[in-house]
Amino acid sequence: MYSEKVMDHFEHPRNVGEIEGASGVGTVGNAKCGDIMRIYLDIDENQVIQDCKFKTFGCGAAVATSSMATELVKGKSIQEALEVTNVAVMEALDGLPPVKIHCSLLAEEAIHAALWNYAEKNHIEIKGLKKPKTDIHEDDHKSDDDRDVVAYD
Amino acid sequence: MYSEKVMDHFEHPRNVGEIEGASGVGTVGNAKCGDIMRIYLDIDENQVIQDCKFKTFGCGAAVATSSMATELVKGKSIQEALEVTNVAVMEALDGLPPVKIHCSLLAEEAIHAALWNYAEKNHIEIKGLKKPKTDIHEDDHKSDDDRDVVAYD
Amino acid sequence: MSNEKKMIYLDNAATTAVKPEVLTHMMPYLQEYYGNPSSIYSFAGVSTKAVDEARDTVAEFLGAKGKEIYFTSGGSESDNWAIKSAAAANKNKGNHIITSAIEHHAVLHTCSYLEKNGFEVSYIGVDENGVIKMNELKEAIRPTTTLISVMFANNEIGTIQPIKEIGALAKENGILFHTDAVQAYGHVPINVNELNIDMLSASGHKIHGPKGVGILYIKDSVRIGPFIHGGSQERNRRAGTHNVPGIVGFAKATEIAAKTMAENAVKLMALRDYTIDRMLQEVPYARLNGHRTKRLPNNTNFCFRFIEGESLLIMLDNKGICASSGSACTSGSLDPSHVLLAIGLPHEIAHGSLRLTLSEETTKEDLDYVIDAVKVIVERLRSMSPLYEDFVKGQKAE
Amino acid sequence: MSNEKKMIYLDNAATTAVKPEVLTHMMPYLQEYYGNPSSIYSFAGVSTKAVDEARDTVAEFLGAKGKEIYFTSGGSESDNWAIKSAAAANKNKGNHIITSAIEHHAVLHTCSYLEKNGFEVSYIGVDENGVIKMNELKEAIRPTTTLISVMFANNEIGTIQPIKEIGALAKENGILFHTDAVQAYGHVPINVNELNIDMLSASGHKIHGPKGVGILYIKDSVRIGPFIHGGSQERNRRAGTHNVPGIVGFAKATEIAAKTMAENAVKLMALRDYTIDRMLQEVPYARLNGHRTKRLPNNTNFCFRFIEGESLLIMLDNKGICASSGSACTSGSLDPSHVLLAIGLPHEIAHGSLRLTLSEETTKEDLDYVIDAVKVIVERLRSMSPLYEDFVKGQKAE
Ligand SMILES: Cc1ncc(COP(=O)(O)O)c(C=O)c1O
Ligand SMILES: Cc1ncc(COP(=O)(O)O)c(C=O)c1O
Repeated sequence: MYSEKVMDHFEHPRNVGEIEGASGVGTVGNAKCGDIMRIYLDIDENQVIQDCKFKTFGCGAAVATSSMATELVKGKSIQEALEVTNVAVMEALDGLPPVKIHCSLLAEEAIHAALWNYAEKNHIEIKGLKKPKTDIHEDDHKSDDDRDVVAYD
Repeated sequence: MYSEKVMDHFEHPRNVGEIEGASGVGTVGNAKCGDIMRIYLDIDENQVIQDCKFKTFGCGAAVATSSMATELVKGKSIQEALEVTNVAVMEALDGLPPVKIHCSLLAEEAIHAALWNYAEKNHIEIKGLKKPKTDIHEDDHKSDDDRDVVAYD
Repeated sequence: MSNEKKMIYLDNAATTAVKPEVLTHMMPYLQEYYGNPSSIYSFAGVSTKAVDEARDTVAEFLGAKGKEIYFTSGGSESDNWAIKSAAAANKNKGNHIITSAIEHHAVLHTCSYLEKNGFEVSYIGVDENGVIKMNELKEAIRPTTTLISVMFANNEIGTIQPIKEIGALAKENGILFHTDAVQAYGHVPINVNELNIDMLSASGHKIHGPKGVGILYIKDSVRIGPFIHGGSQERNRRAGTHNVPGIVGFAKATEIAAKTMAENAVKLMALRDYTIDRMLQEVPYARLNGHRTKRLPNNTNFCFRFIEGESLLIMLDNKGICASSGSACTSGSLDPSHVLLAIGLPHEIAHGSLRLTLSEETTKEDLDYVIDAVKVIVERLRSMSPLYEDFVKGQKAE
Repeated sequence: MSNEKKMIYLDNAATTAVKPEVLTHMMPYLQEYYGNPSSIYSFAGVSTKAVDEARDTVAEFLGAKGKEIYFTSGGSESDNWAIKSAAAANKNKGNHIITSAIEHHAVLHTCSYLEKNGFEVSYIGVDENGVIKMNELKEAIRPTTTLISVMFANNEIGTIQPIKEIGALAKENGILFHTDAVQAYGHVPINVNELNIDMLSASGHKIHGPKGVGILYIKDSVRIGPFIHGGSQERNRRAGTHNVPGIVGFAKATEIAAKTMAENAVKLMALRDYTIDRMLQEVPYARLNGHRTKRLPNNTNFCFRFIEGESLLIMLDNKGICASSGSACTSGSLDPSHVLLAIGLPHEIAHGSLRLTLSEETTKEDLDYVIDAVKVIVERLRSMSPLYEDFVKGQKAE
C-alpha cells in the first residue's frame, strides 16, 4: 500500500533521535489517534536549520513523513522551512494512501510547532507562522466515505 | 429423488390406456395443480375388478401412483379395492418425497371416483364409499413449511 | 450406442460449468495465496491486488468505474441488497416500488417482503411475448415511487426488456433504476451509462464462473446503505472476508465473455433458431414461449400441450438430457411458472413447458438428438394423457 | 539465510489456508459436477447429495439436526441474518437486544443499524480479561428483551465466553440466544443443545475451508424469516444457488476439525503458552491481552507499550512474518481496537498491540524466530518513540 519511497524512509528513517539543548522542539498528535511526532531543531544565529531530528510514535506513514520532513527542512532557512507543506512532504514520498494523508499534515504541524517553540524561546516572531495545534484531531483526518478502508478480522 | 420402484412404474407404467364401455370411469385432480388422473374399471357381475386402466397428466409420481393403484385393485373385489389407500400405494412404491404425497391421495381418489361412477350407473350403494372430491385442491397438498423444496432458477 | 452414459447439458440458465481457464485463474487463490485482502502484510497484498484488478475488469465490461462494483455472494444477495437498501434509503421520499410480474423470485419475494413492511409494490404486466408493457409502467409511476426494478432478460423465456427506455423513464422521473441482469450479463453487451442503469445484479455461476459470487453495480451517485453490515470491506458497503478465488473467477469469466460474446451470440442464435424451427414444425401442438427475436441468444422455451413438464424432464434425463421446466410441480408449490401465466397461458398449458438453454459447447448434433427425443417422449406422454384423450375425442365429435 | 523469502503465517484468525484434502474434495464440484442442486435430473442429483451430506456432517459436529443447518456466504451474513431476522420476528414482543462490547463488527454494526431503526441495544462490558460481566448481563434483561447475542470466542484476544451460562440465562428468560462462533468453531467442542444455543454463526475460511461460505445454525423451534429472499433453497430460508464446492469444502474442513481438534488443541496450547511466557519474560513492558487460560488454543495477543501496531507489523512483514494488530490505524478509523479499549486499556497502549494466531502447521522454531524478531523491532521502535523518551526521562527524574 505504500510507495517504495515511503517504505525506504520507514525502514531507514533519516534523522531519528534527539538534540540535546535544541533551539526548538515541537510535539504534535495524540495517542488516541495513534500518532505522536516530536521534532527537534538546531537553528544557528542566521536562522538556518543546521540540524533536525525526530521521534515518532505511529504508523509507517507517520515515521516516513517525519523522516522526509526532517530531510526537507535541514539546511533551510526558517522562512524556507515554513514552505515545506504537507503536500511537499507527500510529493517527496511519491504519494501516500488517502487514509494516511493526515500523517503528512502532522509532519508539517510538527515542524511548525518546533519553529514556534524556537520563536517563543527567542521572543521573535516568524512571519507567517501561526500557533500550531498540538493536537490533530480525528475530525481533521476523516476523509469522505469513499476512502478505501481495511478491516480487522 | 424418487425410489427405484417409482421410477420403474413411471418408466414402465402398467395398465395405461382406456377401456371401451368401462363399468366405471373416474377423473380427479385439476389442471391448476398439474395433475389429472383418470381411471377405467371393468367390473364383472361378481363385483370383481377384472381390468383397470389409467391415463394421467402429471409428474413422475402422479404416473407411478396411478400405475401402482391400478395394479393393486386389479383382481380385487370392490370392497377390497376400497381398502387400497394412499398409504398402501406409497408403501408399494417404497415411499414418495414429501411434496409428492398428494399424488398418492389423488390415486386413491381416482379409484373411488371410478367406483362411485360404477355405483351410480348401477344404482347400487357401495358400503364405505363417499362421494369423492373430483378436485384435490392445493390446500390439501400443502405440507408444513419444513418440506424440502426445489427452486426454479 | 456406447456404454458410457451420454450427457447433453441444456440447462445453462440454471447454472454453467466453470471454464477450465477460469478455474486455472482461481487455483492460486485456493492454494498458495490464501491471504485476507484486508491484511497489511505483503503476502496478503497479492490477494488485495487480485481483488482490485478483478473489480476493474468487471467495471470495464459494464462501462463503469471500479469503485462502482461491489462483490457479493451471488445474484440473490445483489437483488435483495439493491431493492431493500434502496427502499430503506428513500423511505422519506416515498414507499412505492415498481417491478414486473415476471421477475425472478429473488426480486419478487424481496418485494413481497417489503409489502409486508409498509411498502407498496406495483407489478407491471407483460405482453404475450413477455415484453413489459411500457404504458402500464409509465402510468404506475407516482410521486412516491422511489425504485423501478426490471430484469434485463427473463430466466425462463429469455425475453430481453427495453432497458434503455425504462432507464430513461426512471431518470426523467428521478427514480432509481435497478436491473437484475443475472441472465443477460455476459450474453449481451451492457453499458450502464448508456442504458441509464443505477444498479445492476449479476452472478458468477451463470457465466461459466464459480458459484457463490456475484456483483452489484451501484452508480457512484447512488446513496444506499450496506445490506450485510460488519467489517469495512468493499468500501464499507459489504462486510465479510473477500471470497478471493470466487472474485477472481468472476472477473476471469467476465473477461472471457467480453472477448467471445459477440461471436458466440451469432453461433448460439443460429442454433437457437434452428431448434425453435424444428420443434415448432415437428412437434404438434407445440408453442414457443417468449419473444422470437428479442430473446437471449441461448434460450429456447416451449410448451407442449396435454403433457406435464416434470415427466418430460425425467424422460429426457433417462436419455442423458439435462433440461428444465417452468412447471414448478417439483417445487411443492404446485403452481405453474408465474412467468408463463403472466404471458397469458392457461394453467394446463403452462404446466407443460420445457426450457433448453444452450452454451457455446452445444452442437447441432446435440440439439438434433434432443429434438428427436422430445418428439418421442411428447408422443408417449400424450398417449397417457387424459387431456389429450379428451382433445382427440372432442375433435372427432366435431 | 537462503535466498527464498521466508514466510511465517501467524494470522490464522484473519483467514487460513485451505487444507489440500479440503480442496481435493471440492475439486469435482468445481469441475465435472457443476449441476445446480435444485435441478431434478440425475446429473444435478450428485450436487444435491453432496449438499445434503455436507449438512449432515456439520449438524453432527454441532450436535444438531441436518435441517437446522443453513449454508450462507460467511460469518458476516450469518450474523446479520440471525440478528436482524430475530429482531424483526419478535418485534411485537419487544425491541430490546443485548450484546457485548467486544463483538465483531458483523454483530456490532448490525446492532447499530438496528438502533437506527427503532431497536434498543445494551452493550455489556467485559472484565480486564475480556470475560463478559454476567451480573451486568442479568441486570440488562428487560421484559422487552428478545435476543442475546454474545460471541463464543473473541477474534482479537481469544477469550472464551461462558456460553453455557449465557444460554441458560437466555432460556430461563425466554430470550433467543445467538452466538457468533466464527472463531471458536473447529477449535473447541460445541454442542448446541448442551450449551442452550438457539442460533450459531460459523465461517469456512477460518477453519482451513474455503472463503465465501458459512453456516447459520437455527434451532428448529426458532421461527425467524429469511434474510436473503428469493428461490426456495435451504428450506425456503436462504435464497441463492448453492455454492456447492464451498459447502462441500466447509463440511470437509469441519470433518477434519472434528477428528483433529482435541489433539491440535493440546499442541497449540503448549505453543501458545510458550509464546506468551517468552514474550512476557523477554520483552520489557509487554502485556498479554485476554484471559490466560479461558482462551482459544491458537490465540496470543500482546501490547507493547510506547510503540504503535502498524509499524510493528510492517517490520515483521519485512522479516516474512504475517501478523496483525488491533490497532485500526490502517482502517482509516484511527481508533484503536474497541476490544482493547473494552478491557480497559488506554488509547496509546491499545495502539501497540500484536496478535499472533497459530495453526497446526506452526512450529516452535517459527515462534522462536518471531519472538526474536519482535524483541529487536520493539526495541528499535521504542528508540524512535517520543512516548518512550518521555517515559525514560520521567523515570530518571524520579
Ligand atoms: C468473530 C468473527 N465474527 C464474524 C466474522 C466475519 O466472518 P466472515 O469474514 O466470514 O464474514 C469474523 C471474521 O472476519 C470473526 O472473527
Ligand atoms: C434472473 C435471475 N435473478 C437472480 C438469480 C439468482 O442468482 P443466484 O442463484 O446466483 O443467487 C437467478 C438465478 O438463479 C436468475 O436467473
